Formats: sequence, structure tokens, C-alpha cells
Amino acid sequence: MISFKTLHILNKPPEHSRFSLCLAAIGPEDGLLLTENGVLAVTQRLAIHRERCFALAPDLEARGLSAHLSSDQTVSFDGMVGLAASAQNVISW
Amino acid sequence: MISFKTLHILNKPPEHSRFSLCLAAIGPEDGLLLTENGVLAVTQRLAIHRERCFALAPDLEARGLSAHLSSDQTVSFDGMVGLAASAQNVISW
Amino acid sequence: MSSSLPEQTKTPAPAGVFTLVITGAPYSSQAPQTALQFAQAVLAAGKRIDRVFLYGDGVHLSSSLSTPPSDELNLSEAWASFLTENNIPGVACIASALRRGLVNEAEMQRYELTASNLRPPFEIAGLGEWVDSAASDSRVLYFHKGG
Amino acid sequence: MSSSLPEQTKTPAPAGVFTLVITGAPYSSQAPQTALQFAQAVLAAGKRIDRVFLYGDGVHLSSSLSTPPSDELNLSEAWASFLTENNIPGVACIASALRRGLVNEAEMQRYELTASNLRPPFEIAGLGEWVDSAASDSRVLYFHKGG
Amino acid sequence: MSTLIIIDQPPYGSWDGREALDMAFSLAAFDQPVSLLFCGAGVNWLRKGQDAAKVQQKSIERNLSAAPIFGVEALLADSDACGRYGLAESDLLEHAIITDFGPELTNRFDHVAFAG
Amino acid sequence: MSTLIIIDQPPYGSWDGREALDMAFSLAAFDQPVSLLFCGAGVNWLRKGQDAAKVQQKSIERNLSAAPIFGVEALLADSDACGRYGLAESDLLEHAIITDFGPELTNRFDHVAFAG
Repeated sequence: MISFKTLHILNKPPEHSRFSLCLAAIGPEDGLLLTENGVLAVTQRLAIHRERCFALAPDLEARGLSAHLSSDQTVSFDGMVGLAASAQNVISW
Repeated sequence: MISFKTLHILNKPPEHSRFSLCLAAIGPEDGLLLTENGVLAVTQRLAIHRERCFALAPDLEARGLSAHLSSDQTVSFDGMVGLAASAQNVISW
Repeated sequence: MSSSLPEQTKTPAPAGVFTLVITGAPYSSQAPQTALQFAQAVLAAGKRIDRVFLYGDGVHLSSSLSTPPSDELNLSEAWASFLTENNIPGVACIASALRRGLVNEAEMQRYELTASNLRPPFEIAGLGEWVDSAASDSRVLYFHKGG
Repeated sequence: MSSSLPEQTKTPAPAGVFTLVITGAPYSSQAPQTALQFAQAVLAAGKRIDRVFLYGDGVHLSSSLSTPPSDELNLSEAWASFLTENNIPGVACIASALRRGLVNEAEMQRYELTASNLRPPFEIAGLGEWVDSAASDSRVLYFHKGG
Repeated sequence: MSTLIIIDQPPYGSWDGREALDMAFSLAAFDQPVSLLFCGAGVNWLRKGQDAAKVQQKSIERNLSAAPIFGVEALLADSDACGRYGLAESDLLEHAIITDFGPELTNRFDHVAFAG
Repeated sequence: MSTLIIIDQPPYGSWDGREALDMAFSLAAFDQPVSLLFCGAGVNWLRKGQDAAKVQQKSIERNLSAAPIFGVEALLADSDACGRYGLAESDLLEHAIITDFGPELTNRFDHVAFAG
């Protein structure tokens, strides 16, 4: 199980003011999970080059974006539970 | 009564994605009325230098911003009715 | 200031009839408050409001059960009084209302629900009521959630 | 990758108990849907949910009157079933709920309202329930409206 | 009396898009001229290959494809937003037309409205 | 178990700020360490000279001023956002402290939460 200091869960599109707020709060040992319209970041190649960045598969598939991200960066809801359980803290943006 | 082609009513703060969308849609003969948190634009001197830009006085006062705009650019709800009635079209952003 | 756009150069008479569409919920957005102060000013200016239409989250304004703390304005109550006193129809969109749990007696019976919670004089009707205003000479003004 | 931050270098055992806080409304945000799929995965992983707390616009999830079209998921119903089947308390914050017109029998009587519309097994309680979770070892996860 | 309904919210995260579509279809049903404009993150409604069932929602792809049949005059997509979200015309659902957002566009309509 | 409650929505336009304040006061009432952080357009809650009655709402200035008495440890304001909205320390309500937003700040707390 991958372990982080803080897992940031981001469900806002890149145009939302809280999107950049979240990016500014990510520390070097932190992880990022894109959910809901947060997954639209993959279309702009935002944030997804960083280590420990993941996106929720059902949200990618709903939006027709599965091909935009390699499978080792996508997680199911089971994977989301694992990430949320193993991080020391979780912040939902 | 001042007359416009289109009156744009903007109630979003500058950080909101619809704020810049509104600014991009304002034509040369149009008017702009800032309401609710749209009035926060005055703190950044955004949009308020254009001709025919107004802000709703109660919203400015609620947010402690009356001193940021000259009185000839502020309108009461009565003034808002006048602006909305005299424009050829109104778009609420 | 000149414009390169040829159309619509006429200056029509100021609008005399308004339709207000409220899409922001009370206690979540400022929309119903702004709309009420605007509506009062419309009547004070001798103009008319033919209809207030609640759409999307705006339908929550028609709740008969909203009970804010006593030192806060009860917006549902204030709007209901305003509509009644001035004989203005208040209409909640049926599709928005049913999804969000706002129902009158008729819908309660149709869907076999345990209660109804639509505050009079609000009524439930379809988007046709809004189309009716949009297609008329009425000036339609929208009050969305701000942010 | 190294960090200059000295504190919290321990790696604690994975969290085994979750508290879910839902602040986004159904049929307005995706929050209740995402939260439900997450909750199902939590139980499937053999972990526990001690409480689901509805706050702000999230209290609309507890409505007994929500009636979406028959080809759409009824989220209030789906959540109520999930909570009942798994014996998980669902709590709507009283201040958020009263403002937004969500009331149980007791509040209906206290405020002399015409109906109640809280869907069982949801209950109404104060923020103390949330504080209780936040102060415990439970991992508190928030499901806000997206955008 | 022509109307432009604007959708600037992305899909599935809010109901604004669906309720905007209902508005457009209602106007069309009453024979009122109406077009739809997708801009900002709203252009993502038009991306091919969506699978809404994955988030337990209904697809609106069929509705959008049928829009012209039901009398919606045009499905417009803002070019800047399409560029920002990596959408070429070939990535868009049938009938969608890429256009430029601005006063020249909105001035062509008597009413311009958002659903929320 | 220390908590940071973040307010990033501007005043009066939504209830998020008020409901965030309720969360902070509840924690304090149960003797749980809590601080408030205002960032983005949320810093406008801290501006002196607000008159909420003009929009028929209750002022929260008195609540914010009393926050330290009720046990809220700090009222923090993000320096970037203050700059963007023209707020110097002298423009802010009593007890507010300008600070830098970032992981160094959020890492000081066990829980970080928004109201909505």
C-alpha cells in the first residue's frame, strides 16, 4: 500500500478557484487523487506529471477520458479507499 | 435614462470562471452592472474603468466597499430596475 | 463609441413587465434576497411582474418547512407574503421540484408520498410557464447563485 | 524525495473507521453519488463507517419527498437503504436542516409546521456528532459539491 | 424571439447542464427558436465516448444527438474552450459546431440565459 | 487533534462561510483546538466596515471578533489573497493575522476541512 503524508482529493475542474488552491497546498510527500470533474485536469496535462497523482476510473470513463491517463495512474473506488486509509491525513478540496 | 444594447448583470467574484466569460461578451454599446459578490471587482479595479459600468450600492456597503467607487457609478435597486428596463437585452451571468 | 453591428439599432420603449426566474436556493445563495429587493423596486417604479418562476435549486424557496433562526429573515415566508399581497403568480418547475423533494397535495397523492411541503401561494407547473414569459414582451431576468 | 518538515514522520496503521460528511446536495452536485460508491467500497474492504453526517446543502439527501424520474437513481432512497442494511447512523445537522426545510416529527411539533419530511433512518442532531467523529480516531472524509 | 442557452458547467458534477437542456427542448417544443452554446468546462458535455452509467447517471448523448430533430437550431461550442480541453471538431458529438464566443455571437439572440 | 477550517468563499453570496464558522465554534465549544483560515475571495469576510443589514443578513463581525474568547486559536488570512483584494493588516478585523498559505501551514493541523 502506497503511503502519503496527506492525500488531497480534488473534485473541481481546472477553471475552479479551489483547483489552484489545492495545487498550492500539495507538499513533497503528498498524494493527489482527482475525482468527479477534477479528472478534467488530464485534458490539460495539469498535475498529472507529479509523482503520486491518481484519477478515479469511473469519473474518467464517464467523461470519455480513460485514454488520457495510463492505467497505473487510475484507481477504482476500492483503490480510493486504500489511498484514503493509508494516508496520514486527507483533505477534500 | 441611460440606454444600452445589452445590460450584463454580473454577480460572481473575479475568481469565478463566469466572471471572465462575462467580460469577454461585453460589446462596445453594452452596460455592466456588478451585484452581490461581483462588486468585489472594485477592489482589483477590474472592469470599472469601462464606460457604463455600475455596482449595486447595498452590495458594496454590505462588503465595506462603498469608498472604492465614485457615487456616479453606484446604483440602488431603483436604479437597477431602470437599467434593466431601458436596456434592449439583459444577460444575467 | 461606434459599433460595426447593424442590427437592433432601434431604441425601444423601456420594459414595463418583468418575469423573474430564481435558480439559486435560499440559505445557500443570495439570489432569492436580491430578487426580492429587485421585485419590490419594480413595483415601486410602477412596473409590473407577471410571474416568478423557480427553477433548479431555486425551487427550495417554495418550501413551507424552512425554519431559519428567529433573528434571520425567513425568505420563503417573505416571498410568499410579497406574492400574495401583490397577486403575483409564483411557479416552481415541476421537474426541478420533484427531484428536490418539493411537492404539493396533487403530487403527494400521485406519487404516494407521506407529506406535501409547498408553501402557498407557490404552485407547481411545467417549463411551459417559463416559455410563455420568454416568448412574450416580458423582460425575463434571472437570479442565479453567485459564488 | 526528502522533506524538510520534521513532524509526523511516523507511518501509522491504515485507518479502519471512516466518517463521511456530505455537504453537496443530490440533483445539484455529484457528492452523494460519489460518497455512496465510496461507502460501499469501504465496507467491501472490511472497514467500518461509524457515521454519515449531512451538512449544509447535503441535508437535502435526507428528504423523504424527493421523487426523481423513474429512470434516474433515487439517491435519498439508495442512501437510506444502505444505511439501514448496514446499521450505520445517518445524521443531518439540525441548523442546516431547519434552514433548508428538512424536519422530523419533533421539529415539526416544536415549530408548529404542517408536515415532516425526514426520511428514516436519517436523524437530526447537532454539530456535536461531527465533533465527536473529528475528535476520535475515525478518518473523516468530506464530499463537497464539485463544479 | 430567438434564445441562446449557455452551458458552462462540466458534465455529471452538477445538474445545470441537464436543466439547461430541458430549457432548450421546452422552447423547441413550443416552436421557439433556440440554440445551445457550450463554453468553459461545459464543452466537455460534447466529448465523444462518454459512459455516464459509470457514475450512475443517465447519458445525455442521445438527447444531444436528437437535438436538431427536436428543433434545436444549433449546438455551438466555444473554440477557445475546445482548445483548452483538447477537443478538435472530430472529437465532438455529431452536429456540434465550433464557433467564437463574444458579443458578435450573443448579439444574434434576443434572449441569452443560463440554467443556474 | 487540531483542526483548520478554511473559508474560501466571499461573504453574503453563499452560506459556506457562516457554516464554516459554526463548525469552528462547535469544535471550540467541545475544547478541540481549532483555527480559521481565510483564503481566496474568503478574505473579504475580514474587511472592516461591513454593513450586512444592507443585504438583509446578520453581521458575523461580532462573532469573528469574539472568536478568540470562544476558544478559536487563530484567525489566519492568506497574504496573496489579501494582496489581491487590497487588504493590508490595518484593513482587517481585530485578531486577524496575515500568513502564507501552503503545505507548511496545512501540515500544522491534523484535520483540514471546508464547510462546503
